[in-house]
Amino acid sequence: MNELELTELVKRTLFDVAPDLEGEAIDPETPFRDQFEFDSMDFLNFIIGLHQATGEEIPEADYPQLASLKDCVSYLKAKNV
Amino acid sequence: MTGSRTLTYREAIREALREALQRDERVFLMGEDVGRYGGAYACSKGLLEEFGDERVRDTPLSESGFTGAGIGAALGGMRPIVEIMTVNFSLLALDQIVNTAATLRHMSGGQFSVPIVIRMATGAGRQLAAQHSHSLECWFAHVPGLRVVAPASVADARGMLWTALQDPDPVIMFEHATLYNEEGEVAAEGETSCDLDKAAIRRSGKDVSLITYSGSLGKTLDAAQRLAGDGIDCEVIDLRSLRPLDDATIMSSVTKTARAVIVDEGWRSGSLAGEISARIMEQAFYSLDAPVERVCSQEVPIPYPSHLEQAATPQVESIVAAVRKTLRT
Amino acid sequence: MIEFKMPSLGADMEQGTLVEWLKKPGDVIHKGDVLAVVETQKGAIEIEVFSDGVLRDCRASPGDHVPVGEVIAILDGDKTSVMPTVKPSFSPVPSHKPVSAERLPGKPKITPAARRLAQQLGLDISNIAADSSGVVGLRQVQASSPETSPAEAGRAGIDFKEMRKAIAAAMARSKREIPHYYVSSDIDVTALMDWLAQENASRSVADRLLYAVPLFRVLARTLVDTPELNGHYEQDTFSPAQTVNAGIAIAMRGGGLVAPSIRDVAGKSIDELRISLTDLVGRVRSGRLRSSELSNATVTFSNLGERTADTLMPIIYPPQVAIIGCGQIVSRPWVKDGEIHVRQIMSVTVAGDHRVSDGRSAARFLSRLEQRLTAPEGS
Amino acid sequence: MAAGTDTKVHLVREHALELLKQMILIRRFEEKCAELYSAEKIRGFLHLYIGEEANAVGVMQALEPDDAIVATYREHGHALARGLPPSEIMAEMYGKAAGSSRGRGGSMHIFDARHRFYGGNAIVGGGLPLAVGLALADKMQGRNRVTCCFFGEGAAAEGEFHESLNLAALWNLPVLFVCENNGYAMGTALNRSESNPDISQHASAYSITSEAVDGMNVIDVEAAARRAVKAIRAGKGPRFLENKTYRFRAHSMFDAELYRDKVEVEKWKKIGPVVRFTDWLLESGMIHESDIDIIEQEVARTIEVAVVFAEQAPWEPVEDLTRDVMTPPVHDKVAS
Repeated sequence: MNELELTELVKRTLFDVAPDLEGEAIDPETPFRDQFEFDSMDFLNFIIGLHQATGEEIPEADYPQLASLKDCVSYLKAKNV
Repeated sequence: MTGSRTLTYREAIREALREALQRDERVFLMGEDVGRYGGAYACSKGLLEEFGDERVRDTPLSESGFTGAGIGAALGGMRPIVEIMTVNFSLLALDQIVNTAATLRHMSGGQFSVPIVIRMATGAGRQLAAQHSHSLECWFAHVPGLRVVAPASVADARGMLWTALQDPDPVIMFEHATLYNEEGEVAAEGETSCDLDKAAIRRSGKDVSLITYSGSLGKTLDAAQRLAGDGIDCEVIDLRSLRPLDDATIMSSVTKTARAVIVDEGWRSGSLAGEISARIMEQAFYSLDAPVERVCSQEVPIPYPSHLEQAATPQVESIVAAVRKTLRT
Repeated sequence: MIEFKMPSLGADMEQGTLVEWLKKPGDVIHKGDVLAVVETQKGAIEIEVFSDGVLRDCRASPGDHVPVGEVIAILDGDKTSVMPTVKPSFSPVPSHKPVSAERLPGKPKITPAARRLAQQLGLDISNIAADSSGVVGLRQVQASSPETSPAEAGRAGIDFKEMRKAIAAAMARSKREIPHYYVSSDIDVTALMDWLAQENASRSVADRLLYAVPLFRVLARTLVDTPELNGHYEQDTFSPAQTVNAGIAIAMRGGGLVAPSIRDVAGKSIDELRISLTDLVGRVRSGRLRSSELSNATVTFSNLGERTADTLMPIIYPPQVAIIGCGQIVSRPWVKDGEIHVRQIMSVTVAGDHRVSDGRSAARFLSRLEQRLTAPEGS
Repeated sequence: MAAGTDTKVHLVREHALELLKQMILIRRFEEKCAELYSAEKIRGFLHLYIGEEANAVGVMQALEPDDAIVATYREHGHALARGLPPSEIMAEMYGKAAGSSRGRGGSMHIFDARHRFYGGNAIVGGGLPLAVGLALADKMQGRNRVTCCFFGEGAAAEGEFHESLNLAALWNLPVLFVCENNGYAMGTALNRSESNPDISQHASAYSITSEAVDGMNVIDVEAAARRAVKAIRAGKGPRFLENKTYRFRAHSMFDAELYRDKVEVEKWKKIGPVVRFTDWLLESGMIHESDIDIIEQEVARTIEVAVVFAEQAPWEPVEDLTRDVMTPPVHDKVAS
């Protein structure tokens, strides 16, 4: 997938977890937790969503590399999803 | 997509058949006039000359016979592609498909599986009258033990066959008769497998979910286009798989739009549209802002004259009317 | 003069490619003669002419793609009697006329989505005007509550204004009636967190555990041994509960808190608890809680979670008699066997109802909790 | 119309002209259909009977108006030979409401209750069980009638062929099975689809008396049909005719005929039913060139009238789309 498609996929997974966020703009740089209320349950559901969409088995150690939208896209790109 | 080519639906099917015959020597094509005649829809023209009459087998007009034989060959270790010229003639082979192909694995306690692909043309639209215009996908989608797919795009026509052949269970593939001349984009050589389980969002939108498959996709996209002019933003879902149905994609769309119109060329009563409507009621009831609408064929044997055949089958106008009904505008 | 057109040779033939002419201008033509060969998807097909005459002019040349009906040759001769086609016009047959099964004539027709939204907004459906077709839909409900934007209104299951009032009332009553005492201690949860990391490494993403799951399970099992912290106090009598039905305090986006309960937390396996917790949080977010979940809690756990605050002095939800507050987990210097180590520390506070228990029961609970947490057998 | 009551054909001049006229009517009618299909007046599928005319015309001579006919999608010849009005057949090909099936069936589905013409059937072999049933009903109600079932040799590969022959023989039913063996089932030659291409032998498997007939010779066909029908009317059970014939045109309009070569087609055209019968009658002096001219003019007029009738006939209104899906409730009439 190219970067545009990856960004779209991450956003769609994010909105699945938090449908009410759909309207708001998402800053790619700042971590999700700092932009909007996103607790550990939301984050786990988000990771599960990414796993289902891409089939990637994301180890807990990698969680810090998925803190923001930009991080997620480059993480998935590195895994050539 | 990385580099793509334009093919007709018919060429895509022929390429898929050739690829399957080349890549797996267990694969063989069997059906009425698939060899010397080149296929009723010219999808297998040239294959007899290339692969010989052992692997491209013309059959007598014995649908039950050769379909059952295909099932037997699959049991015996082959990977047959049986072409039943149209769904209209599949009625003669229903017993073999339902009582043997679909049932054997479960009934034998998991000992046997039937890795067969049965392809057939389907649908009305060419004034061939009642006996040659049936749309009975829902009969097959009703039967546990079968996987049923309906490639509507040229890319799916190119990609689905190889994936279906890898499936250890019977796959029924419906090709709508009006699609063979359609042109479309196909990935460059090599990429041929595709996901048989997922529906595809052919047009995303937020106001109404249009759920359809196979030959009705074109008309549904036209309807969405016409409605866009009036500021109505339709989402168009191409089911691709009729069994199993991709509930997740359907429900996530309907919960977003709160309205659903199902376009299905089958007759209304006992149709696939009926099943999908029931599932929406069961899984997304609280999101519905209007009753689910169904645009199906009128309950009549499809007549020969063009104006009656048009009136009997789903058209762009009837889809647009149904969408407006859900919006109460 | 006769126009010879590209004939239709099949039900779905739209065009043909001229391969070769078999007659040349000037040739005499008889009815049934083959004029040319055309290539179609089915192969090359000979086209015959249906009238006698002389071929005057060929309008298409070999290789041309000619649509059906287009003129490809001109002949001199007697005209055949084929008249132009009259295409019938048709009006779409009205689609299936549904029998309108009106349940109660006169009662307004309200769509499920509208009914749900109205409930979320705390609006009385009966005074919302229907649209022109006599139906109350989403648009009508949204239109009649200007101050809540549709996005926010449609979200939490519980109506915000109502909920604020409910929390205020319960807290005020709790403060008024329940003589709270507080006992807290810092607990080394490193062993728990190590166990969790190792457990999650072997689990696929979808089955991963949050630390709250094993934590709540240990809290519940420890409460089984300190029954005076788990039950209801009504009409001046305390009735201890048979099982630990823990209310889980869950914050909602956009403010507000609710503590629906999970039944018999102590009896559940790790995975049963994981699934219940995920399901509960999901339903809080989508506003689909069951009334029973809001009333049958026998104790409440309030877990602040990461990057929040160290200690929490929670208020008991009446008629419960205790609430356990867990602060964030922080790395701290910690003396263990006479040496300083960096350990992960969580502050746990028990708020108890002095009418039912006292500091000693809370302290006993906390020391048993510490034992379990420092040697978690992953039970 | 039948000039001979028992099995021999009394070839008097009047009967010869009648046979020739019917064959020429079919030939010209089919040629006109080909032209109308190219002009997109006739749509869908079109299967022409050119080259096989002798079979329908010959067999019909042995049947009574009260007998029943079950045919296939290549049925225009049978309908015309049976006496269905050419104008109604042409209107049906156009899809007009004045057609034999009110325009709903088209070329492959012509029905006419007045002539007990139980239609074309687009499913190969689909007509055989139907014919057996019609004969069963006649036998159970003590009516001495014959049901004649036409089909192509392709049907011999269908299960229904074997099941029907067995039932007809088992219950000794008054059925005349007429297999028009034109050598090709759509695009597959007989020797590539039948282990035993001798179709008449298939009937002997069910001990049904069968006869192979030269399907290009209308007199032979008529004689064989008379013999078979005489036995059936005498209660001796079903009979089977295998008429060896040939279709001069493609299977249907959209067929590049990759499966046979032009030389073979030309060879059969030389012994075609019309040209052979005409030459024989002229040589025997029974008819003269002028007789042929008269027939051609009459046939041309009949066809022209049929085309004008079809052109001007109205389309069925869309409002009637679902009429006659079910039989309207009888009490409807009583109540109103």
